[in-house]
Amino acid sequence: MQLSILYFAWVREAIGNDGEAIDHPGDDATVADVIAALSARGGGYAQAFADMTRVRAALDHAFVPFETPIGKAAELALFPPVTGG
Amino acid sequence: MQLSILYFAWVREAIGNDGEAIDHPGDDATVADVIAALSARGGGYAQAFADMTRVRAALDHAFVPFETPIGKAAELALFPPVTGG
Amino acid sequence: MKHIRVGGEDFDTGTCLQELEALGGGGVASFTGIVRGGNGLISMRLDHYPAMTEAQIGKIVDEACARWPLLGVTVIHRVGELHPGDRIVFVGTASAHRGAALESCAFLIDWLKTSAPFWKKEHFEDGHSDWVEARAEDDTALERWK
Amino acid sequence: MKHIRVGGEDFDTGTCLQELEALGGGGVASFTGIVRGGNGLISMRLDHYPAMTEAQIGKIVDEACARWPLLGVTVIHRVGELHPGDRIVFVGTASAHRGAALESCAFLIDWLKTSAPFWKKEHFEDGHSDWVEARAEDDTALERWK
Repeated sequence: MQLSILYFAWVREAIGNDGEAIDHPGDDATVADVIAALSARGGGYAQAFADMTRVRAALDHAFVPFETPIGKAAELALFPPVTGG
Repeated sequence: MQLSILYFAWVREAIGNDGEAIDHPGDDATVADVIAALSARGGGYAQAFADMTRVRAALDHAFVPFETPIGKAAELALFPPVTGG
Repeated sequence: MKHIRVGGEDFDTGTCLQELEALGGGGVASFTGIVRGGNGLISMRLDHYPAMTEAQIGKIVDEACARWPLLGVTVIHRVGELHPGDRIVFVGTASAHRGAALESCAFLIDWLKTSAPFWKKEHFEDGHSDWVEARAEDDTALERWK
Repeated sequence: MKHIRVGGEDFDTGTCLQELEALGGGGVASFTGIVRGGNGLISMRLDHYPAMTEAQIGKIVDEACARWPLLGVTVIHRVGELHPGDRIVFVGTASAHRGAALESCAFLIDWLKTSAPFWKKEHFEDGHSDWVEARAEDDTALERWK
């Protein structure tokens, strides 16, 4: 089973990719765990997640705090604070 | 010298007149004095001014409290609280 | 831009908005008041005090411009006979920022309700008619701006 | 009436208002957000998260309908490339009473600013471009609705 990860705005630009599929980290893994694993790849990933106060997450299209378990979710999106309106 | 008096809404209907000119009551007379004199005429006048909490006044196109002296004003308007908008 | 109009004619709220949108600000707020039907209302007549009305609206608009950095204000108020669904009043404001536009728009309509010399008389199906009474909640609405 | 639209096309704010004015309410409030020029801004690109955007706006609209007695809500948000003077967003509300229309309109735009997945990137004359930073004052604006 896989987890789709989507990147938006400067998170996307830093990573150089709209998104990717990773092996599902398990129901108990948190959003923070996934981000830590991505960040450990270094380069643009490390840069994108260097300051987590500037990052937000949505799990299956709902905003969530980083400590939220991935559970059965299929899609995790990582992006900066929104600036619409 | 005369003072124009204008009536609006149900004040106008009670008095049966859009307005009238009266002899200027003098600079020191207040709006309340003028209303008392009108009210003393009885009939629709007494009815219009029976409950002064339901009446408002404007002197030369500015809202004023009843204790305001007429001064050099040329136009006094008497009407219910406004209900526009 | 300060645009004040009092008269019997209907107005196009889209055109009003477009004028405000063209002023270079980042936000335009508007409020449109409409005659509500129901309770057997057939029509409504709006009287006003012509010599005072535009002057008084002008004062209210000036007060809004003193309180918020506005690029434009439009106030249109109809008088005469109106029917359910008719527009009565339009207030539109343009500002660099949304807070100023939204707050000044609310301020203007609250003040118009309580400080501009208009009076409404309602006519009903059963033949009776009543002057609309001023509402205490309109005075309450005004308190927050003091 | 709940009307939500996210897309690249411009929209006619007059038509939006007319739809809301026709719902039988006594008050229609609106806010239009416009791309501000100045500071050498040439254009702006609005990105969003399509799978989430309309769902999230729908939640915000539902929340507004739960808080105020609304007859209609329209939210339109543009995405893609926009230029100074272009409309970005429209929020319109209709209610029996002005307070509900005005407050819910302010609520909706405050929430859209902070809770709908849009991101703006600004492009300037001198060639540089920047992602717009979220503003602390937008979070502050939200606090009053909590």
